[in-house]
Amino acid sequence: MLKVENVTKMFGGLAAVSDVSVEFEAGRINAIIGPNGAGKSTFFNLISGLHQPTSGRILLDGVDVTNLPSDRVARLGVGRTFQTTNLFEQATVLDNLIVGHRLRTKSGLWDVLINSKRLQREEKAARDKAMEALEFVGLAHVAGQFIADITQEERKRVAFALALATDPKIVLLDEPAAGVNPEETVGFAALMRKMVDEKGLTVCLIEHKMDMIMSLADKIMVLDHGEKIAEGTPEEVRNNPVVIEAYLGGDEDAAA
Amino acid sequence: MFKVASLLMTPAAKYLMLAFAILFPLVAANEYQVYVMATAFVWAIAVYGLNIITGFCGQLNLAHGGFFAIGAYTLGLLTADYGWSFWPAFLGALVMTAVLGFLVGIVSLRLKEHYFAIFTLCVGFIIYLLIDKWEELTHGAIGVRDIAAPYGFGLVDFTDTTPFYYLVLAFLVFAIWFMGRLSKSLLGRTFIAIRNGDELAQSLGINLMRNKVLAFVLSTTYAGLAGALYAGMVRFIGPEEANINHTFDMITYLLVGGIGTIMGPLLGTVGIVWITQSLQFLEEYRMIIFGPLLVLLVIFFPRGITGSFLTWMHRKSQALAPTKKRQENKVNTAQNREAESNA
Amino acid sequence: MLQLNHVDVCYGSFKALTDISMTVDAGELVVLLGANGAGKSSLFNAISGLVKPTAGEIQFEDKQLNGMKASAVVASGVVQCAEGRKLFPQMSVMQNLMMGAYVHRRDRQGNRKRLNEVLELFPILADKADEPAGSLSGGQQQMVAIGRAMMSRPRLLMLDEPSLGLAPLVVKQVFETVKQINSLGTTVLLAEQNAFAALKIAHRAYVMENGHLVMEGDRETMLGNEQVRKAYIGA
Amino acid sequence: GEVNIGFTGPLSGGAALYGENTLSGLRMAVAEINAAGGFDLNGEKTTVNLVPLDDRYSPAQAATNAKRLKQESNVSAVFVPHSGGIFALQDFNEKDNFLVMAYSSVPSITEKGNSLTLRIPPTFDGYVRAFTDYALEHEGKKLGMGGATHEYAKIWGAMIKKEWESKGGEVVSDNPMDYNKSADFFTGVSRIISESPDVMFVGGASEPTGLVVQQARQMGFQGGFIVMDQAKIDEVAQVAGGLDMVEGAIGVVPLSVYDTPAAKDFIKRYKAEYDKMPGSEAAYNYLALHALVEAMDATESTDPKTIRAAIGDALKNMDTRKNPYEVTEVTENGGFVTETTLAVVKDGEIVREEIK
Amino acid sequence: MSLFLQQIINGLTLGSIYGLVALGLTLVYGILHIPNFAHGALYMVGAFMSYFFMVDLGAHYWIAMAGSAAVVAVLAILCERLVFHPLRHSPPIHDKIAAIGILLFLEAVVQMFWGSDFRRMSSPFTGIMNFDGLIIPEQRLLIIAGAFVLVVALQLFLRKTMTGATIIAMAQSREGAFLVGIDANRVAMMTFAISGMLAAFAATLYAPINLVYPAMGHLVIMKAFVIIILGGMGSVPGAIAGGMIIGFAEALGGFYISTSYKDIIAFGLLVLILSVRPQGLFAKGAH
Ligand SMILES: Nc1ncnc2c1ncn2[C@@H]1O[C@H](COP(=O)(O)OP(=O)(O)OP(=O)(O)O)[C@@H](O)[C@H]1O
Ligand SMILES: Nc1ncnc2c1ncn2[C@@H]1O[C@H](COP(=O)(O)OP(=O)(O)OP(=O)(O)O)[C@@H](O)[C@H]1O
Ligand SMILES: [Mg+2]
Ligand SMILES: [Mg+2]
Repeated sequence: MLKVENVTKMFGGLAAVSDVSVEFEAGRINAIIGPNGAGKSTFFNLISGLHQPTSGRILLDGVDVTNLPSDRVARLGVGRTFQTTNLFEQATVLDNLIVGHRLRTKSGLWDVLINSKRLQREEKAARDKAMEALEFVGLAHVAGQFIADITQEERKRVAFALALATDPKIVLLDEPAAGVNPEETVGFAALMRKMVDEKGLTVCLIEHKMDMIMSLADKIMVLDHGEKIAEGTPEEVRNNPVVIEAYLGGDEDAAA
Repeated sequence: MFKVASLLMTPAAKYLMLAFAILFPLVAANEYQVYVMATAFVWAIAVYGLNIITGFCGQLNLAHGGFFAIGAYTLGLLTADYGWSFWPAFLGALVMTAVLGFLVGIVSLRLKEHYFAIFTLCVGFIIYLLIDKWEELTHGAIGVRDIAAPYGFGLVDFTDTTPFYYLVLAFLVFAIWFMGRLSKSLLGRTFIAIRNGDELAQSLGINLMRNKVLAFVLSTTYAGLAGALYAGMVRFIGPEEANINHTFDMITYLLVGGIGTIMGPLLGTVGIVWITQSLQFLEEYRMIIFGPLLVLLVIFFPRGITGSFLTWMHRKSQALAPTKKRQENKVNTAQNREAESNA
Repeated sequence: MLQLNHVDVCYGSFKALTDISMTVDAGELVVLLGANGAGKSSLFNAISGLVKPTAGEIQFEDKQLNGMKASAVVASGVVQCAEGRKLFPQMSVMQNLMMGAYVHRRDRQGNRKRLNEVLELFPILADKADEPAGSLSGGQQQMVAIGRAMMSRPRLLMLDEPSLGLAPLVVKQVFETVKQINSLGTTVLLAEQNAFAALKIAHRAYVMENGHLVMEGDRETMLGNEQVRKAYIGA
Repeated sequence: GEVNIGFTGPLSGGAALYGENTLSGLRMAVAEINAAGGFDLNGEKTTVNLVPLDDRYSPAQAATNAKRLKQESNVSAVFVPHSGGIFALQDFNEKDNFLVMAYSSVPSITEKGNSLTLRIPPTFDGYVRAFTDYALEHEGKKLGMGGATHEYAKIWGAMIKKEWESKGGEVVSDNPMDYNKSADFFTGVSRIISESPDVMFVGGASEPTGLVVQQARQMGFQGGFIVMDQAKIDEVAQVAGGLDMVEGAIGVVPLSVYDTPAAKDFIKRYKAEYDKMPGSEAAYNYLALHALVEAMDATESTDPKTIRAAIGDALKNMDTRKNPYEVTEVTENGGFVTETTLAVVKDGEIVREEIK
Repeated sequence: MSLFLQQIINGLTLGSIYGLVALGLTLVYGILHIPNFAHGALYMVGAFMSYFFMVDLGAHYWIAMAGSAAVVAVLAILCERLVFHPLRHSPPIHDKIAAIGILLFLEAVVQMFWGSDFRRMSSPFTGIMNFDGLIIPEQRLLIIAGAFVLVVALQLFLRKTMTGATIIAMAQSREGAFLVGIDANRVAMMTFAISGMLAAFAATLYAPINLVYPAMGHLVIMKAFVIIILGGMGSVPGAIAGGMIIGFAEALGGFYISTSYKDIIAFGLLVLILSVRPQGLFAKGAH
């Protein structure tokens, strides 16, 4: 599905991601963990085309997407959320979501001018898609509310829905459960499972919440100082001495 | 107060306003008032252009007045120096502003926020300097005279104020109609998405450059349209048409009316143009009042007439549904947070 | 030394802290436990004067902290070493440390002495003195942050998740340092998710949940408490 | 009764002082007429009401103002002190039926044949001829062009250049500068000086002209100056650092150097009223308004066409106290005819020279 | 050769003035992220205050300069307190508009008191030095020396004093500054005051070889913006280097290419450079 080969990203003299190779299989939940500043978000930015890697290759279903801009990557089926959610406060949830399907539509200025059939069709499609995504994340009931009026957790879900509206094959979720309480975290975990099970998506997520990761992920990659220090099933990672040393912490506070 | 305002915003009110605009020359006290209204409408068209790039797309374009001047000059020079008749020259002005808008757009839109604003400020100034200095083409400071007036194909005489008023009105209605359509369409939503956050927009598969350039070209074309109408109305233009103050004026109209709204540009422009006319007697004291007013406005009514009204409407609807779970948004709370630390 | 009475904090209409009352005595090392979003940072920021409590009062010795400006709070000896470090990235390590002494800028002698103490605590910083703080590793940055806070000569030092994102080795080191700082006479209030490590060096602890204080006790009681073990330490 | 007379000019912005000066002459004339109880219009005592509007030097705003003056105050004449505004008004003044009282020396104002335009000051082609003659004879053949870049100065400069070359002179450098906005004239002036001209053409507003002159002298320029009529030699000298600095300058005769009793009397009254030295814009507009009212009085009419036809006689019959420049004639195209004069700075003094 | 040297001196003079104005602009931007369009108006007010002290009150040049700096500093602080502070959380477009409001207001007030005509203010330094055909008026030398002294003084203040360092600290991390007990308001006010003072110094240094009039700030502020974009917004060395680049481009371009197009040179340079390097000449990251 997604294959990353020897990718390095330098910011000035700093190697934010250095020589990382990994492969994520379709229909799985893949997690990336690591200390703050390990390069997790940067790794996502590289995949989604927001940043261009300094060296290395990224293949999506065999297609080289290494140097594509992020809008092209999105069109190839990579959806994502950001660490900080940024939505249009003064508009309704639904209005925020409609644009999510824009990349699958073609109408331009001329269609607007003559109010073409195509435009009408595509606007309806976008609206339907938005509603569908909203239902999927369980927020159909807030469709008409303003973003400014919904809760933190609902915002996060809207961000999910926005990524889903792009019809992705793979979604990259950057700390989806940060700042939500434990109860809601469980909900998010369920949602991610549902994405894989019902939609057949591939999920990649970054999280610090270990209990969630350990129970959810099929595969975990651990980054530290930009380097991949381990990769494997939760079980393998949990018992990997290097990971314990660098991230999980030794003996007594292993589970913290 | 709000009763009146709320009437102003309903769709029916839009037709009422249109009816008023159509009847205006009949009820106006004299031709001068019609003339001023026509001037206001011309500016309003340009302000709608600014609304596209700045209100929807979120890029503060300070070269807007420059493009207005390019529209005016293209029409002026084509008719006065090259013997074109009005309507072909008018089309020429639109094409010219669109093409130049495209060229400026692809360079300037690579910059963001303040950099874009200041860059376009400089572009606007370069336009002014070129008009002022490139005498072989523009006559420099001497200006362009004997600009053709629009001809009415033997049906109407647009050199008269009232027919010209209707001509401008027709263009204005088209401009607003198109803006309304645009804002609700997928394309308009795309622009707004870019304003909200270009990284997010891009990750949704939106080609930033293409969309921003499109918005920019649209906005400069609006400016060119207004400029061409202006030249056909005043029929004498000079480099001062490109003065940066015109851009500042237009931003003020936009802000007062309500940035990013559909009716805001019109209300703001017409309102201020009339206020300016009636404050004539203040002469140099005008700015002593106007400057602080502008400051107070952005502090206390940051969303302009229309925006403040919409917020108020929204509050009211919230108040009607008290059971709704409410949580203040991050922006507000972040404000609160720093407000305290600075208190 | 520090006393909070019925403190509330709201962000807009969202209530982040509800009716918090607590005390910290001179010389104590008190730990504040709580999950993500429980309100630990909010509490610290309220004490530091970075957010204004909507109700209640905060008393430090004989001074009322609520209503004071953040700068005045630091000057009166309550210093926070915040989550995320908040260093001046392009300034050198030394400049960062010296900025910490801002409220005592007139007492050059004292600052020099203090600087030596801090460098003794973190010898590695002396080697890195002229490097921009932003270029340091996470652990070293955390040391700079703690060191900078120490330069403000706190009588009450508040540390907000100092172990966040650090490798265990460094975490251990940080906790040792905190303990040392405390034993040298500085009162410490420590917010942590790393409950076990924190409790091991603490005298007392409070537990927060959803903006409420739900539990209080000394180290032994806490370590022995079934609920705490389950929620914050793990099986 | 009362008749309204309109004015549109810069009363705010960069050119406000100029507008105010113009207006001061008009106000003075109106005050005098009304103090005498007005004038006789069809047997009715009629006073004059001056309606001034601000156009910030913008042609478009001038046009709007003129519409307003015509529609709301029914004026029969509008005074405009800038060529842009004049051109804008000429577009519709015949249709809307009002007189444009043009205060600008640009020749094309009257050349277009607008039947309701009166040009108040003389065109500058007379000056151009006289100045170049004098400079070629007394200073030398090499001219450096260092005039301003605004519209008016451009037209002036172009005529000077043409005249100079047609008389066998040589233009060694042509480097106009923006007098109103420039941060520094050093570069521009040194560029002109580097071609070692005998005479420099300078001129915009008096003060920046003074700076240009001063910097030219500082850089060692010894020759004379042809000073465009917008700048007044006395004011230029003040900025440049004394009349010594402007030795050899040729320009229009400042009102203060006019020795006629009419001019002296006007200066005295103006000073008493405004406590400053009047410039020519005040004096010219003062006399034009008097002439306008004189014509209304004589024809018993406020109709623009009638007034226009009678203005020549009005000027001739007018009390010389009201006519400081002693204008006595109007050309067919509507230009006031004034005797062209010329002043030169000689041995640190401004002297009036006869024109041959 | 001496003509060339002449232009070099002129470039230095212009560069010094532009640099000083740009410096104030860049300081404010660095801390508060406000592109202060009203900065040119402060510059203009600075010139008028000096004019007022010298011509109307008969003060000595230096006294007038100090007085003007003090007045403009207070004015700048008022702008910060009354306008920019309340707007600190508004969208970026709003503070730009407010700055325009301030600009219109200040110009109108000055015009009310002094009218719009050109005024002349002379300094005691009217002599002209002639080095073998190279002519340097004393005032121009004073400008260059004055700018040099001010820049050095500012650098010492920012680098060597704790108070100055708070400005840098705030620019790098607001929260960090709060945590060490820096009073944000104080720093903001201080920055505005310094920026106003630099503008007043620049105006007072420059006025004697120029004219004093309400529109005098327009072109200068435009160029200052060009400079800080070139030099990287918020960068002190960038502002000085940028000032010199524009000063020299103008002096040499104006002499060797065309005086009428000399202003276009500055702006054209910007367009050219940003087309190639969108991040400016000296900044490292993109924006
Ligand atoms: N645009 C950028 N320019 C320069 N440096 C950057 C940029 N983006 C990230 N970095 C640096 O790269 C490193 C990795 O950052 P990144 O955001 O990927 O970390 P992370 O693993 O996501 O951390 P966290 O868990 O805190 O989100 C950090 O040192 C960061 O400062
Ligand atoms: N500036 C703010 N605006 C709005 N809400 C905020 C703000 N800061 C914190 N919150 C909310 O207040 C609650 C408490 O947050 P706080 O940062 O105090 O928790 P915490 O215990 O420090 O968590 P963490 O372990 O993640 O640091 C959270 O729900 C958070 O989303
Ligand atoms: Mg991250
Ligand atoms: Mg926290």
